[in-house]
Amino acid sequence: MSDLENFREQTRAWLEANAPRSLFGQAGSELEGTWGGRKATYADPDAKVWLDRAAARGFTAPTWPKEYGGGGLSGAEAKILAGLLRELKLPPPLIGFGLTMIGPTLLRFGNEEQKKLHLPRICRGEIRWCQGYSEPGAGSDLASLQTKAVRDGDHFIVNGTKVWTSYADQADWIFALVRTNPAAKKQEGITFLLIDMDTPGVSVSPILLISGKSPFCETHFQDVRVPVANVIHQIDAGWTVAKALLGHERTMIADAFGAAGPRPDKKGGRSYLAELAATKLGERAGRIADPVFRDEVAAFEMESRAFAYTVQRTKDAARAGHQPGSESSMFKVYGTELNQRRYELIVRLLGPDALGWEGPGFEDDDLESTREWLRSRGNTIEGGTSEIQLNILAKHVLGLPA
Amino acid sequence: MSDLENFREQTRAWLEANAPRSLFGQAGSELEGTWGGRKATYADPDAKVWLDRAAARGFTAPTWPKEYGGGGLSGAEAKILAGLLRELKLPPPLIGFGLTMIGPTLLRFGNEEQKKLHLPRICRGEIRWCQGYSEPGAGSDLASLQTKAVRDGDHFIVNGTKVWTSYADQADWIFALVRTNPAAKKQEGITFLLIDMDTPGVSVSPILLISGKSPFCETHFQDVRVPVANVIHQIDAGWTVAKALLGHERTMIADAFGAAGPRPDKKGGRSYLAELAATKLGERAGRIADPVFRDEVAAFEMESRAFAYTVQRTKDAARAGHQPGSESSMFKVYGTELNQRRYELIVRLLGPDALGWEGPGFEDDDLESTREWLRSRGNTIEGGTSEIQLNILAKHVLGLPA
Amino acid sequence: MQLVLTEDQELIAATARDFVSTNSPVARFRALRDAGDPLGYSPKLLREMAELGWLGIAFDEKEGGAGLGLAELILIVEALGRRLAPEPIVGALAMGGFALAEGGSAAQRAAWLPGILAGEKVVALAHQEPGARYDLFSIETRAEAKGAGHSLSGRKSQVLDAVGADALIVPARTAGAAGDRDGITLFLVDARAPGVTIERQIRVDHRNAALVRLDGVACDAASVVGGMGEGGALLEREIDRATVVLAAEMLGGMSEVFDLTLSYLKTREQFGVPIGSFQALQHRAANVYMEIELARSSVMAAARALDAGEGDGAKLVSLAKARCSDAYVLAANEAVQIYGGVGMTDEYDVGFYMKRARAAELTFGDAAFHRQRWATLAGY
Amino acid sequence: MQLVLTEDQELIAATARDFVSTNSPVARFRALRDAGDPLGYSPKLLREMAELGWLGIAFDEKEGGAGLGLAELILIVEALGRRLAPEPIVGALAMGGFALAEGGSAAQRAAWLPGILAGEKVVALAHQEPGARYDLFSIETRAEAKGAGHSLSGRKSQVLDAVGADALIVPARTAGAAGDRDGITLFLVDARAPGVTIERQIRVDHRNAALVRLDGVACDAASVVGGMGEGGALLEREIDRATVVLAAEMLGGMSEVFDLTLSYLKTREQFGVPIGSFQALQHRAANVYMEIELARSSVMAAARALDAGEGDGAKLVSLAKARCSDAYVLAANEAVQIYGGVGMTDEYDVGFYMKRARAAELTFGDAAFHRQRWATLAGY
Repeated sequence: MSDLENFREQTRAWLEANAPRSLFGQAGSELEGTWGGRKATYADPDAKVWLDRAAARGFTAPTWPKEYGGGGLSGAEAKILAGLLRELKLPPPLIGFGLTMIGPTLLRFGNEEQKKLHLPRICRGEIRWCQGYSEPGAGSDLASLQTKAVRDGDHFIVNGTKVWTSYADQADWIFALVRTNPAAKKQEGITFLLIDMDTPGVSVSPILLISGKSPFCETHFQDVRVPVANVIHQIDAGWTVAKALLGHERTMIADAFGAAGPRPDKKGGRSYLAELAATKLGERAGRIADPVFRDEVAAFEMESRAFAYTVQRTKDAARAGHQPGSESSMFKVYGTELNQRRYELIVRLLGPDALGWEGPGFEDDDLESTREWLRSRGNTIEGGTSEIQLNILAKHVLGLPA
Repeated sequence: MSDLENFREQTRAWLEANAPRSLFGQAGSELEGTWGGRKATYADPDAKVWLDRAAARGFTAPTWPKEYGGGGLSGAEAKILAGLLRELKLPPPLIGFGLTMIGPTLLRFGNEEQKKLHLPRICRGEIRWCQGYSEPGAGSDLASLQTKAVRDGDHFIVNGTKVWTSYADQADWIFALVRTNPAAKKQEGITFLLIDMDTPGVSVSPILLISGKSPFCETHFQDVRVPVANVIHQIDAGWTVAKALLGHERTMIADAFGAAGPRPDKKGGRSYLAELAATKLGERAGRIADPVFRDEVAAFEMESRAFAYTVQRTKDAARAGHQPGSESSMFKVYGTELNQRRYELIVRLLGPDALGWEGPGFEDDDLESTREWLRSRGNTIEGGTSEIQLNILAKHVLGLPA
Repeated sequence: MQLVLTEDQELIAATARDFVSTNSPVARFRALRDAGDPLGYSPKLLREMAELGWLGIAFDEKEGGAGLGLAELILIVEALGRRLAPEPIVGALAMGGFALAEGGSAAQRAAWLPGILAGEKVVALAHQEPGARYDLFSIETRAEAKGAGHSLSGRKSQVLDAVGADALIVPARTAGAAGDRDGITLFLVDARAPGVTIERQIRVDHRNAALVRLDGVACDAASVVGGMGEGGALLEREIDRATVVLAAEMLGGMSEVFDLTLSYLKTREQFGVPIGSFQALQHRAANVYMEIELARSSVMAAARALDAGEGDGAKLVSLAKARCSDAYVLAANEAVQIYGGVGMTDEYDVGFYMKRARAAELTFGDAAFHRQRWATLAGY
Repeated sequence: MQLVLTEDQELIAATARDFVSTNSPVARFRALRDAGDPLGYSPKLLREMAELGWLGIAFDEKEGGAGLGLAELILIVEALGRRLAPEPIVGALAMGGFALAEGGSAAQRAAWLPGILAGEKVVALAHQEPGARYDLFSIETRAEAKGAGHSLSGRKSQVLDAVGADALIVPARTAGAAGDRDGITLFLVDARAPGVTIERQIRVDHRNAALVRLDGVACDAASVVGGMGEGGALLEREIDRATVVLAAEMLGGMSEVFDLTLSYLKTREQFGVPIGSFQALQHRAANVYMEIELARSSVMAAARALDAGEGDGAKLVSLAKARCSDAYVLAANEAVQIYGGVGMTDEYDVGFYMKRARAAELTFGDAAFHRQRWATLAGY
């Protein structure tokens, strides 16, 4: 038996012995995963058991070094672990921006003290993180941010406002970009700073969207004292850190739309849209009664399928060793616009039934579709607008001149 | 009886006495009008009679001063004359760029000798003119033109090539923009020059379009000697002349598309497109059998109608004394794109029947539609591209920053 | 048909714009929404509009109106649409009021029109039934003969301006089956009559709309509006007129949200320049501009055709509604995209326009519905 | 299904690109067009392609082919499409050749396939009739029983690669009426047989196509391809395969015309800068790029599905043809617009792509046709 096969057998045995019985088969269900943090509550106590046992084994961050609380696994071993979790339909023991965003950033840019301090607390789910990048005045032009951090001995005094800080109301720490040198060129006066949200002067207010409640918040800093030791990389060199993290974030978002955009038709059954159209518009001889909407449904389904094959083609090529290029911009712009078209089509299919907000006389599914339509309008803005993606495609993929 | 009523009666009597009988009722028929010029041939000798008599009366250029061969009519009188021609369905005695383009330019910018020399010959249909603006290297950026005119005593020596010179193969003189000062800023070294095409070194070759034959030509100048006296306005000040003429040309083109774009449905009958669709796709219960094409036909007809009302609105507003703004850019871009959509829709309606070029098995109407489809692709390029029009709208109508 | 405003019409339009700017900023609509106001509009402002002569502008002089037409009313409604004023113009004045003026008996007109024109009374037209989509004749509400009158039972959905209404005009079936044009009769029903239940529905646009239940509502013979069994044709005409009024409101909304977008393009800076200097956005803005121009021409043409009673009227109503539906949704979508993240927040007004664009699009038929109607009316 | 080229496939694609670049520049097609060449292609070049093994690549080894599939053939056809090579691949190899390989008797295969694979023989499939549009079963050509055989009479239009063909496969009706899938039989007819007239039709794309008249053409029993009356299903399968081949050619054409456009954007200057620096054009170019990427994925998927005999095959053929139709027309239209005036001249090549895009779009069904087919196949 090879080492990897050994690893698989041992891990399977460990999972079967240690993961709570109630969680087997639960992946992908309502339980979206455990975010951890100081404010965490566990509706299902087994979720906490699972987190603690997995963390102790290093399985919350399988590939991170053991000294920082990770599992120290090789890529191949981590793949086996992921495969086993899928196979047993076990939810991940821990999710969140600590694992996906600030953790990898610390591993690359943090100093030894920072790694020793923060990484184990992430692995154990003790601290929940959020991201503080965008500002009211800085959208696509992120580097124009204005939140100021003024040196005062061993501390910075931070003043300003961050927007679109997802789940900031539930987070314990925030990693933020702040301006430490207003005189420098705009990218060169920015510092990447870790801030404990319990520090006096930090406050959070939720953002209400046109679609209703959202995980987004505004996070305000008023004379917040942050130790200089919390700077990642170097003072005024935060843009380097931010760019690395931003690239990573955009790939994640693009992948999400690449994966989520088109759904395969049910085996032998109709797609969701086709079934919806048949229900709302009626059928004639097995066809959607309104041929014009039928045509629109087919057009949408076909483009979704072609898009799904394009995503697959990139993945197949990556597996075959071809380095992916800036295609992620294509997935972002096309995937998000497909999703918008999908919801625009759905509300037109629903007709007057799409006009409910709350109250009597509306179906829950229809109410949800309406909010998702409104929410989908943000897809082409968040994570890099379509316009920015098209600029990237034009310049970096097509080589058009600036 | 008022002076105008007098004028109407006298003019009517003169027309009935002098316009050849055979031409009454002919306006708008095959006979497109008489262009005149040294190379003119008159398939219908009455057309020549009509030209000569009208010219003698000043009716080829009714509002031009009598001293230059015009009719010296007031605006109100000219309107009456035009109304009478329409009423009697008489074709115009003379048409062409002499009357519409270089004549008005000479009246505004020409010196006395130039007016005395050229205008009467235009009025009498003796000289046919063409326009030499565009060049192979200068499209939307007209001012970058490279045709050189180098001073040699009382003459310029002209070298270069003009393209899109409509009917140059049948014209006697050309009004051209030439570069007289290569050192100046590009708009400032251009001169507006009249050139007799019989001068040695001028040659013309027709341009074959993707749709087939066309009135367009390339006009080449090789060491062509042109008297300095043929400069209009001043040396190096041709851009002023050109801009005035160009604005005039664009308005004409925009008006043409504004007028030609949508045609009203036949009274109580179907539109051309609807009838074509019903013929090619069949009917069911009085409807175009393919509901998706039916929807497309309706969408097109409706946008055409809305566009026609928009053109009418501008005209009604102008009659009510509201100065029209840069709307002509809207008419150009929208009208030409409607026309393209029209032909794209027609070829898709025709299906395989749209694929004929010549030879057996194709209908003449279908062959013509195919060529018109190809020709229509040029509509959004000629006379100022759609991109240029959209720039104009953004900047001059919407006030967006440069 | 003249597609230019007369001097009188210019004056009406300017007055309306001024009044609405002063008295009805979008903040007023927002406050009504935030307060969960049950009516969703201001009865006081409605009366002020009446005092300005707005409500009666398109009614006959003999009814106390100004004897003008839709060509004038749309100027006022456009101004209201610019600031999302939620007063009951489309659902009550243009649906209930016009139906009474055209189909009502002398007694009905005398009883109701003065109050409607004074902004004191509200009569809603409760035509839409659940699942009927845009089919006016898909009516299952039944009017069963009972003595000298009828008993009404059925269910109406998303009835515009029904909350707080004094009376409802209810199309019900006295013969035929759902989908038939014939056999529909309109009844004028007191909103407080036994068996009538009016329940507020919160729609995406937060306007006044209701679920109406009719359980054996007794109607006497005098309550019939128009001829027995002939309500289908009347309903179609009234919905056509109301559609033009709605289209005018949409024209106002799209014009305002486009103006907001232009301002933002000129002032918002990114990368050190106003975002309106980016050519891709310039071309898209020019495109929205052209679509709004076409929508405006269509609305003007439709109003004039209905005023003149021209045969083309129904086609032009469909033209106006189709163009306004597409143009308003486009203008609102582009506004949110160009505003970026803040456009997605409830705090900014552009989202209200996006919601109203959709609600208006899906009322009285969307663009696809009206393209089919145009084709049918055009004989293909 | 793997949507990535294997090393062998990469090699085939690279070889094809090189050969076509060297031996078939667009100037070659232009010269054939200008000369009014009756065939419109080069038989010599066709034989050279055969020597490279291209013609047999998707045929069974037992027929002398390479035993590979459409996944490989499309790589070659894409390269040919890039330079508008007019050799009879779609109309003869993919229509006539595939039909014989699948439906032909052992004797027919032995008689014809070696010549076809060697580029020495051309067999065209004459299915399309005037006015049939895209309906494969709208066949009125009649095959009347006559002795042991049949007598064929009818008219076929725009038959691809029929000029100079050695034989034609003619679908004709042995039963049923136009529109029926059943009752169609395929006959293999010598092009020089009495009663056969083949007349060159000049199409907008200047490829080889013909009007074919059949006047009492005598066919013996051995000339039937496939089963009697069962030609409908065979025809459908063969047209599906030919459609994927055509889509691959379209993919090549749109890729090349887009590359030409990109070059022009980078080099053509106006107002002192390359026009490719204008953001509005950049965004439009990015849009074309994305559509071509989707078209490519669709063509690859359809070829693999047919090779694997997957149930989804017919749907994916429709997907590929619909995407390629829209994307090629878009790419060609944008090319002409961006080239400006010169793009409208016969002298430049972009116009050829615009014409070919349209001809290919309107062959085997346009995007609208294939959307309807997709919906039907998807059960709605």
